[in-house]
Amino acid sequence: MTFAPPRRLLLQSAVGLLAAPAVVRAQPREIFVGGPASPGLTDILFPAIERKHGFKILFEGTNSLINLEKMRSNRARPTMTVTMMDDPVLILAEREGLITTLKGTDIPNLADVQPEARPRDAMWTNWCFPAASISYNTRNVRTAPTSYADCWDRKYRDKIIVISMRITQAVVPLLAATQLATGKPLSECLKLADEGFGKLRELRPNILQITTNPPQAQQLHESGEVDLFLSPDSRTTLFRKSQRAPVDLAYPKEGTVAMPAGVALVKGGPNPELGMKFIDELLNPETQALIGRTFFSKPTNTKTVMPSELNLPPLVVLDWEYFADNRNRWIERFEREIAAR
Amino acid sequence: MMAPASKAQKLDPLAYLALPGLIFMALVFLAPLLLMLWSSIRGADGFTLSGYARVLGDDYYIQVIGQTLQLALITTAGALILGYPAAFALARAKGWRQVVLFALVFLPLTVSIIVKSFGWGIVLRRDGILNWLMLNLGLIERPIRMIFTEFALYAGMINVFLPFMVLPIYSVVRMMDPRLPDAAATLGASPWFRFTRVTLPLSLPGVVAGVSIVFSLAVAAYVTPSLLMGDRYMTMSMVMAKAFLNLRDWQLGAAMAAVLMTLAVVVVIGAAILQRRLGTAKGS
Amino acid sequence: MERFAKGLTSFALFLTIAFLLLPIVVVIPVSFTEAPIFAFPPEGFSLQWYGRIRNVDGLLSALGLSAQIAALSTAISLLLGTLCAIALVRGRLPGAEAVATFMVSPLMLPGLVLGIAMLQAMRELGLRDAWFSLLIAHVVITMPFIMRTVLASLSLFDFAMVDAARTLGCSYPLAIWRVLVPNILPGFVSGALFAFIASFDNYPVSMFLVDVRTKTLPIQLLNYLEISPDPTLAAVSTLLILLTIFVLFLCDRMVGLRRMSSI
Amino acid sequence: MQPDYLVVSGADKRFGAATVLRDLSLSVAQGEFVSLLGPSGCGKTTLLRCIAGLLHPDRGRITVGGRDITALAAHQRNVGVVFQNYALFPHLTVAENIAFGLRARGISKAEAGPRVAEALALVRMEVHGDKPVTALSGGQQQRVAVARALVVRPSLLLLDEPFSALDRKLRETMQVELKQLLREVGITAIFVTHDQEEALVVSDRVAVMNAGQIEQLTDPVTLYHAPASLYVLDFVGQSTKLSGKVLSSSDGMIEVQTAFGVLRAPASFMPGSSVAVAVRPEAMVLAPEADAALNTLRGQISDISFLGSRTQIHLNAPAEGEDRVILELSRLPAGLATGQEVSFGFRVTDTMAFLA
Repeated sequence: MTFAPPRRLLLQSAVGLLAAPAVVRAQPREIFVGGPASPGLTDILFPAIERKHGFKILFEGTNSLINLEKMRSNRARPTMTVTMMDDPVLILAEREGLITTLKGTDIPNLADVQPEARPRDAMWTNWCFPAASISYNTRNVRTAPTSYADCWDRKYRDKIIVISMRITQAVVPLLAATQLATGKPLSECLKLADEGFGKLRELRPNILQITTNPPQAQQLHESGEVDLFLSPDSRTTLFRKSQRAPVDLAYPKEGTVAMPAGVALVKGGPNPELGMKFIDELLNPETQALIGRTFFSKPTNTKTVMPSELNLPPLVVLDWEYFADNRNRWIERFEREIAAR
Repeated sequence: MMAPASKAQKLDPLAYLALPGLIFMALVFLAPLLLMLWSSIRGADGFTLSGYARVLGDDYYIQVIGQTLQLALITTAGALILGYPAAFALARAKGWRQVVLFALVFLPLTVSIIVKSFGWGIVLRRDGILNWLMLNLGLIERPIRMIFTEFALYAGMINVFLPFMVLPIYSVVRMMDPRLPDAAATLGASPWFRFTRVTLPLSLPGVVAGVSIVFSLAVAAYVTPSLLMGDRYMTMSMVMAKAFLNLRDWQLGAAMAAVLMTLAVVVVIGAAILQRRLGTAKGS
Repeated sequence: MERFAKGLTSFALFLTIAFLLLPIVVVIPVSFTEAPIFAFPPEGFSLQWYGRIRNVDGLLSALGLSAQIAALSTAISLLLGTLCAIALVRGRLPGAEAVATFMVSPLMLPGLVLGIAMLQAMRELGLRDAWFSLLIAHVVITMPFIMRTVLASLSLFDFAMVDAARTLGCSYPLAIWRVLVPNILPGFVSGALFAFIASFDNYPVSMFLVDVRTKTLPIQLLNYLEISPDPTLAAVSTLLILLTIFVLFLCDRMVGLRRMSSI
Repeated sequence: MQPDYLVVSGADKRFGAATVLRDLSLSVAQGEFVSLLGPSGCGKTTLLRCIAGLLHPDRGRITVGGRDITALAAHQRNVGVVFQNYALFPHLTVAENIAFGLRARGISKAEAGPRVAEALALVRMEVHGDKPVTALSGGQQQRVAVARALVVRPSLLLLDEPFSALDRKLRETMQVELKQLLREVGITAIFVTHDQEEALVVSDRVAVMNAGQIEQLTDPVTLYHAPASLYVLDFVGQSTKLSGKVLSSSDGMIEVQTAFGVLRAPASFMPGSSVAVAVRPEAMVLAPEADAALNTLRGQISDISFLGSRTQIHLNAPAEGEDRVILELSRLPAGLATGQEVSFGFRVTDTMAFLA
């Protein structure tokens, strides 16, 4: 029985491990924030807020849809106070009664936020608008594409990756196709999107892949296998550009689309007052300037002094409610008409 | 191997040892699964089979099921063709060489598919290793597209699941009496006859184990095909992901899951029956 | 002819290993690149991406958690799975084949479906602890691998040896521990290795069950990848490969790798 | 009957640095039953495998019935082999095992059926045809292995220690049974064993092998009574060995000085040579009458062992010396006790002398 001491030690540590999670719980001044992982959140933005307000932000980075699934199953006793998601997912969350309105809660800065960024009567708010159009590899594509029509050029055969319709950013190629098919301004194209599928089908020879895994596509894009990527938003493209990756965002003449980065209070979440403080701070003009610089996105607070290095063109803000209502149908159409061989 | 049910006159006390595991799996695995499958037949107004009707009545989904089976079968066949002879060479290796070879077969299992998919990108790209090699060997004149093709999908799937084929066959072959093929030779059996009548039947338990495990893993794979091919090659798992997460259509997702489970169970039970029939001659 | 067959199988093994290693080996040089992109051939030489590993949030704690969950779930599966396998092999359990198929059936279900189903069920039951949820889900993930190997090993084990040990004064459990366990140890170790890897590498089930404090390594790595698909991933992978080689080396010292393959 | 039916000539076989067969030649007549006898590592199994075609000699030729089979692969040789532990196919039944060689020769199942039945009858296993081979006892397995090898009517039957897995009693029965069976079939057979008694019982001729060569190949009686070397003498049967010096040599008869006294042996060695003189224990008599045809010596009884059918008496030399004599008597005379000095003798013609 020479092994007795280590075995007992193992047993003790096993018991310790089992007990550990219960012990670590219960620290008062902190909130859980859920949302998709993104550069700048946990390394720049959150530390700034934590320093300023003296509470701890615990961030759970997950795909929005999985986050929604978790919120739904935790409905009875939410652990999350604030959720950061795209509007189409927030609409689903609202319909399932998982978030609570910001109106009437203690968020003074909300008043200064532009109206398009307070959807559904301030059920949630957009804390910034990342821009999405065409991401191009600067080594392979010397001059930035000036029109979405460029993507249809045969010289890009097998050189384009399109994001799956299951991901919100896929709205950009759909709108672009609709614009090209109908000639209507980009801002009106969402409601006509069903007419764009024909044109999108014509893009098929140029499509190398339809991805559900943007990081992998981004890697191929940066390494030059893929010339155009339709379309990650500026949070990715311009961030990677700042990291010396050979990619850049084009600003086609038809317009650049505002992606909806929303933030909402979870219904019944713990420490709601900290959650409100958190959202208020996100909307604070100073923080908004930091957000603009860090996330390469348009601030939504009208009082924000735009950081000079960020010169995004005016963005087209979409009716995400309409998008959410039609998305399932579009997913099915996209899958069967564009993706299927 | 296992006691046939017909002989079970009375329950051996040892049978109760199965209870903790069975109860655990029933509670933690079966119950959630049944709960989910229950939602496949629960409509707004009671019982409905509309989820199944939508899966089985839609040519597109039938095609997806076909594609999924095709992918799983090609993966299984490819892994078998490459893995079967490799298992023999592995079993034949001696001493430290065998340890190293075994480790080399095992090591890839421990690397995540996400990393591998990045690696495949490097290998298959237009200016990737494979194109470079073929250009320099004069096999091709211009780089050819390989990434995100069906070829790449099959190759990647076989790559991920190949160790699960090699190792069970290896463990059976290693136990095989090397004198049996010799005995067959002295009885006048040509190498081919020896292989088909002695070596192959004796290695079949390993083959059946490998085939059933690779097939079940491949037919249910989600991350691997979506990384290697994306939406261009929809599989049943990807439809389920879409149904549960995007469409929030539990009827569709659960019905698809039920169909997948049924197909996989049929294959695995079939393999088990085959294995038992092959095993009857072995006795205990 | 004989020589031809030997040559053919050796070639197949060579091909297999080259093919298996190909997508892994190319990742290693990328980790030493100077460029910020994940491309091959690497440009220049630097160790900056190894330095960056520190930036990956909570990488060490995620590694610890993954190892902890994988080890504990494997241990629980070993215990429950071995008892069940003994019952299947020795207990004349009616429908043994069906029971065995049931125990390995989690393999046949996409992890995502398993994850959603388990998330729902656990919350319905009021189980909210992420660590504990992960643990029991991972027992389900690891069970099939244990069942397969242990069943195979047990069917080759001569149970007369257990009887012999009992006549020599061992109680039944002690006889199992002293005679059966050492004899099918290679089966245990190989099953445990497969199970450990299946748990350690799992992402589709875990992603539904992790929470803000409890994140496994694959989840943490994927999060980092979402933030920046740069060569840090290659650096982390290279270190993980080295860690694996070290663990395999340890296993070889302890049990002998060759004996562990009875899947 | 062909006198040179199986001929192995000048065979060499090397495994790395170890030479296992060296310039080995062997000739077996048709219908003959020859044993290869020797300790483990002497090359007997290697020779067998070379004849079977499972190994190929580095040098040398093997012919069967005048046909050169050296280059043929095992399955082309039409040689039956009964392996040690039988190597029965576990995935096949008894009948399927026996039919295997017929099926391998392209004989249809229907045609093979009667021949399998015949072979089963030959080894008296008719009722076991459908059993899995793992359900058989050792003796039954051996019969199946023999039937499997014989059913294809091989030109030669090779048996590799076929009795080693059987217990003593069964082994003795099976030895006789096999011998009769092979006579009946009239097949030429080579039989590998390390058990000298077994070799003597079953074979027409025995080849004693030593370090890759055949030391002596002859019939059992000659082998026992006139071993060609000390090695063969030691390996086959028990004997008393006395070392000594040749005193004189004339007309094929030598006189040797041993610790027990002077004795004569039919041999011719130079006077002064060191020799070993050997006598089989059963050739000795106690207290013989004076007879010129006998060597008569004296010794002191050191031990008496009762072996049932016979009794062994161990004698020490009167003078100092390590040599001991073993006498074997079928009946023990009364009044014999240890310590007693007795005279003993054996026929001069039974005395064997080897150069030491």
